[in-house]
Amino acid sequence: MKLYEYEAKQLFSLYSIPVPEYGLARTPEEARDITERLGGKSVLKAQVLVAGRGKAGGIKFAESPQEAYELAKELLGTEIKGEKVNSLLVSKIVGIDRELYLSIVIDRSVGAASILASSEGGIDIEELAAKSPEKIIRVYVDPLVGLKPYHVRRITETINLSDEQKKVLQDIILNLYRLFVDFDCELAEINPLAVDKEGKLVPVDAKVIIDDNALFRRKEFAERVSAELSDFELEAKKHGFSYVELDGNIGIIGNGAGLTMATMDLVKLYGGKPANFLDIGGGARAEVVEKAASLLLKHPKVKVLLVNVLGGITRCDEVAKGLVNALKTYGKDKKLVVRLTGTNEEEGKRILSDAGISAFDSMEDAAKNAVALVKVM
Amino acid sequence: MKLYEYEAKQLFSLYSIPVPEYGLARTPEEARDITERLGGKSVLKAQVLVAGRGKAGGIKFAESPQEAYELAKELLGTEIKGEKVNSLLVSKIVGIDRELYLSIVIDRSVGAASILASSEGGIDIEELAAKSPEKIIRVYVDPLVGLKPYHVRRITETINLSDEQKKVLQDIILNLYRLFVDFDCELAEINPLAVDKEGKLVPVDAKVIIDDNALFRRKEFAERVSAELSDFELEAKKHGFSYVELDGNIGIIGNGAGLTMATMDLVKLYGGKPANFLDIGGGARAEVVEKAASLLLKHPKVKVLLVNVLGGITRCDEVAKGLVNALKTYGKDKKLVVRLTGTNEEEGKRILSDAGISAFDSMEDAAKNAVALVKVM
Amino acid sequence: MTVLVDKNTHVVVQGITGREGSFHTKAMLDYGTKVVAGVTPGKGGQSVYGVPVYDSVYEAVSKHPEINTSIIFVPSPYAPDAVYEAIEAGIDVIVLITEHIPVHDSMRFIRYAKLRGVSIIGPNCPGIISPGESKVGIMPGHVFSKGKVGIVSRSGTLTYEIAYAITKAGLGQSTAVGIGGDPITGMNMIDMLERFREDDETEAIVLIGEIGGDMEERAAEYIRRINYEKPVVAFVAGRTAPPGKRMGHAGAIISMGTGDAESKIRALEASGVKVASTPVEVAKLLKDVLKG
Amino acid sequence: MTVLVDKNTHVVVQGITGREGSFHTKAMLDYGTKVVAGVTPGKGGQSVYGVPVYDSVYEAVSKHPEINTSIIFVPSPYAPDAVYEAIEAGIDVIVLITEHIPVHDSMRFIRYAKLRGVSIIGPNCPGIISPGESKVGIMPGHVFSKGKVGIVSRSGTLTYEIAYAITKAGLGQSTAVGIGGDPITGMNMIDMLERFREDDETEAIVLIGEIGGDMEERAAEYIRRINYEKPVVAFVAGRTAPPGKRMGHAGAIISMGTGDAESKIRALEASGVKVASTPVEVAKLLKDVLKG
Repeated sequence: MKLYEYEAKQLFSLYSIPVPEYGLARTPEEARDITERLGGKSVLKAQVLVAGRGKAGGIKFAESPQEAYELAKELLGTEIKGEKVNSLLVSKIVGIDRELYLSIVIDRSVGAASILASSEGGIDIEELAAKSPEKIIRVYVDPLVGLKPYHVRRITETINLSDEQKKVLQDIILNLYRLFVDFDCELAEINPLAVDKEGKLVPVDAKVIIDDNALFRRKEFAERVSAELSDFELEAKKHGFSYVELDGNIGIIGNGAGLTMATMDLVKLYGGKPANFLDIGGGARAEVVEKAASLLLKHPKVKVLLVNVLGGITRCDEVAKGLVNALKTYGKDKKLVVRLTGTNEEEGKRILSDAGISAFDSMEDAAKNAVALVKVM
Repeated sequence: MKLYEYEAKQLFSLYSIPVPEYGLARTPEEARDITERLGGKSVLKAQVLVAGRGKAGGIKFAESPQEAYELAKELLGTEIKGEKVNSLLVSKIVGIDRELYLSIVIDRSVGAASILASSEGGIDIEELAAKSPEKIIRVYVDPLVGLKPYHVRRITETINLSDEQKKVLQDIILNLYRLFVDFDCELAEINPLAVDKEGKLVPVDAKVIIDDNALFRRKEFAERVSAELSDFELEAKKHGFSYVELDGNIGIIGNGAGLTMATMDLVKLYGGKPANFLDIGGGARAEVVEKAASLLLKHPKVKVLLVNVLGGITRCDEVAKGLVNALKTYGKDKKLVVRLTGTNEEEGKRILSDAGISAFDSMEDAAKNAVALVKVM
Repeated sequence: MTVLVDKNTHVVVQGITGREGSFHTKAMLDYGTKVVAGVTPGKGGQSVYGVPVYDSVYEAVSKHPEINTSIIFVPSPYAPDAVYEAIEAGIDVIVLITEHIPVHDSMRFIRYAKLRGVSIIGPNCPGIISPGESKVGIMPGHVFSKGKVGIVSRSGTLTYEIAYAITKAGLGQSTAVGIGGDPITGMNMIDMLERFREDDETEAIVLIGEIGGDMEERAAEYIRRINYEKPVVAFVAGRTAPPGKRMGHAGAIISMGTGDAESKIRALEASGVKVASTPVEVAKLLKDVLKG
Repeated sequence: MTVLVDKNTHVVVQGITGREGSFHTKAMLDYGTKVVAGVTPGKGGQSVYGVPVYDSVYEAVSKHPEINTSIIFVPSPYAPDAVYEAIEAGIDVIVLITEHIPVHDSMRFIRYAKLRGVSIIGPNCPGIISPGESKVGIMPGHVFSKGKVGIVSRSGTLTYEIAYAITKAGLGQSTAVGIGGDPITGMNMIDMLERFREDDETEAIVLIGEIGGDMEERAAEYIRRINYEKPVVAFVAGRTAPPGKRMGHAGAIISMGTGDAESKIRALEASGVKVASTPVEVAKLLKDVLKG
């Protein structure tokens, strides 16, 4: 899960990485008061999780408490890239001289934490990596050894800073790494890490992503995850489905992530548009299948529901039962296309045909059929 | 360095290993008051570092505060195996039902921490290991992985305890291991780990030895080390010598621990008795050699001083200068026997012969000569 | 010869008394896999479908020194401990079925296993099967048949789908392995390509990839660099997956500008790998390359 | 062939600008050792007796890919970092001179080096010399001479003493290694016995032990168990050392009922090893065994 900037900055403070003074405002009044406290000027930053907040108008500078009030009034409650702005980080303005880049990320192919740094911060690091990879230093940390001073020196050596600044940067790297490990981060990023007019290193922005699988160790964040989901996502999560909303009109249910994606791909290949990704996982019982099918059948965007199950642990008869039950309640004006094969296939097909549904043996045929059905609706 | 029992128990408390309630008494009055506070009865344990305190009369049971006062008065200021008793640990008496053994130690040959446990505690573990090794369970912990639950289970499985007690033992092991690592221990031992009449696990004694080389990370203990040394040891330490007091009359100086020990051994082989072990280390200058020689020359037990230097980094001329200077001040009634060879040997021998000292080429000859000299004194 | 598991594979099931563990113990026994012991701490002395249960892997291995492989069904918070226990007990191949293990944990034990020379398949994987010899996993055995195609896949059911297509095409598999859907897995595609390269029974390889990471790109680069001798056919799932969203698997996400299906397909094709658009096409392409 | 260092040994000196580092760089150069680079963070660009200094081992190795060996003079609090840096940079043999490294630290990096296949000599050691080929250490070169005796020792000057006696007896050494006086060292006596066993140039071995631990007992057990083919002569220092006292070296202590000289001597003699009472006797015994 991605943390809000203010949460990330709280963690930074906890790990002795000093951030510019700030407060969190949920009302224009609070924005005004915080700005007052900060000396009369501030930068207001919309607390949203989507990327590209700045370009979308989510960052504003206030020259006075009153202006902070006005700007906060404008920003709060609006949507940035579809995400509602509920709060603003109201921060002291940093007089930026130079911008550096620093991040720690899990490197999937090496299987280790990778520290990335660059003298050129503030910009999109992926762009920089593509254009001028030589401007980025990258150091891997063996997870059995942890971060050692020599790793840190290899980074600070490459960045043009005074000895004093290098020491500060070393501390920031060490502390960021501790945070990264302690909080099971996938990413901990400071971009930009500003050098201000007085030569001090100041993290202007902060981005932290925590591994969802580790949230059982971080209950304080685990609870918040649910608050960010759409109603459909929330209901899917409650039943243990993997669910992703897409923008087409053919609902997709599969067992297994790869098979479900492949089903989506086939729909596209044959000219259709998937409405979602829904993986019921392995060994789902009839009730679970019913929940999954019901969820999509009552989804306004879904016109046809394509179910693709290859029974291994999952039993075809259970799947069939669940589908038939869902159809009874929600099937009025929706079409169902089923591909069913594998464990207890005969019994499953019998249950379906008793309910007037015929099942395909091949997923290619089923996908073609679903696409054809949408076209005639 | 070995910690006093009360220091070890303080660490135990810090690491959530509950010890019987206690206080530290430096006066009989304190012993009485603490016993009062503990409910009127207590066990008084002399705080000394030598082993075998119990058999030497260093542990007494008081049935009343007044008795605690009397016993404390008896114990304080006495010597146990040559070590003065400056304080007493006054502790609640544990009603012991069974005694277990638990320790974590650095295993030199495996190069890892080794956890030892036994259902038979209270006794000398070395004796048990020699007599009934099958009664001791030993588990190694890979330092790159650290202690894992499966290690702990392997220990608790072998000890006959209730499930509830096993859980407590698991926690004790986990916490003791954390202490062991955090404080750079060579040994952390609970012997006995009592099961009291209520079935609770209670560490009755606590022994912790910290790696001297790690004391720079534990300044709070580093300072205390000096306080425990004899005057000679203290002076040796000040100058950076390795020094060990022995009970003979031939003082030994060598460069390098192995060579110095071998010199001692030769003295013994030829019928003499070494008074000490003093290693000046590598590359010692004249002043250092002078300090080392002076220390032994003024030692009352030393009759003959045997110096054995094989010059590598150490220069023979520097050694010779140091010896001659020391002799000028302290050499009145002591004999000096020197073996000097290696770097700048010629110059060294010239300096010695100018002062009327002839040097041997072979350490065997020098040792024989030193022994012979003592015999005629 | 097959890859990683064969007739000589003797299995201990860690977490054997759990729902999944006992279910798949039966399924593996039915398939003919030599499951000789199980482990659940505190349940030593019981038995599951005739398989004796021990308190520790150490004990299981002491009693059954022929054990060389472990399959782990232990829930994610306890799974790392189970892995370290298996490594310490001298297991050679560990099949780690468990899903939802924190990546910092798997990073550590995977690194450790590598340094100790232990092969980990998974986490979050269906396991490995050498049809007719041994199945150490949760896949339905009947969709596989003995043959000459090696399969390495990041997916579960999609592997069964494609294996089934291959089986129906009359080709069969030497060994099929699901390396797992997590961002970091013990074995990667190159590891398996290397093993299939040296396996006499394998004449062609199927790579089943999906969005996320750059494992397919690296496999493509490897195939090109060493001029891989055996024909490779691929399928990549997730052409329609949007960036920034995790598609079921922890590792199936397009992020930081990498991991989309198109770039994987491009890389594979540039290395001479035939990439199928549908599962059925995989079997068709295999027939072509095996003829040629 | 010699053991661990030879004519092909190319050395980087970590901590080259320090007092010890620069002194011994000169001594090694004078001996003929190929010291090709030095490292001191922040002093890159300087040079020490003509040896270029770099900021990191990584940089030194990039500029001088022939480097395969490191000698470390870095003070104890920073030495573990230097070891990890050397391992990561791909060094094969690390000679760790530094004394007073906390044993928890050395335990970790020694274990790590073993798993990475890197040989560590030390800590707290004089280093290693193959007379006439390479000296990577702080020993006085002139007491050694080329010959057929391999020496493995826990001591420093005592090694020189015995090596000198061997030299004067006209025998000389193939390789002499001081494995270090700490409780836990990278290479132990068995490691070196194994290497000397496979070394054509070595015809007899001298073990120099001292009180503390049970390394000599284990070596004795090894010699007996595999019926070691080459003759072994030993010397053990510390027959007069009292229990519970550390004799100079961190590892030289009789504790927990183990580590006294007598039990080591008994174990060695029981394995057919001749144990000398004086350094000079070592050379005499060697002459006997080499004749026989």
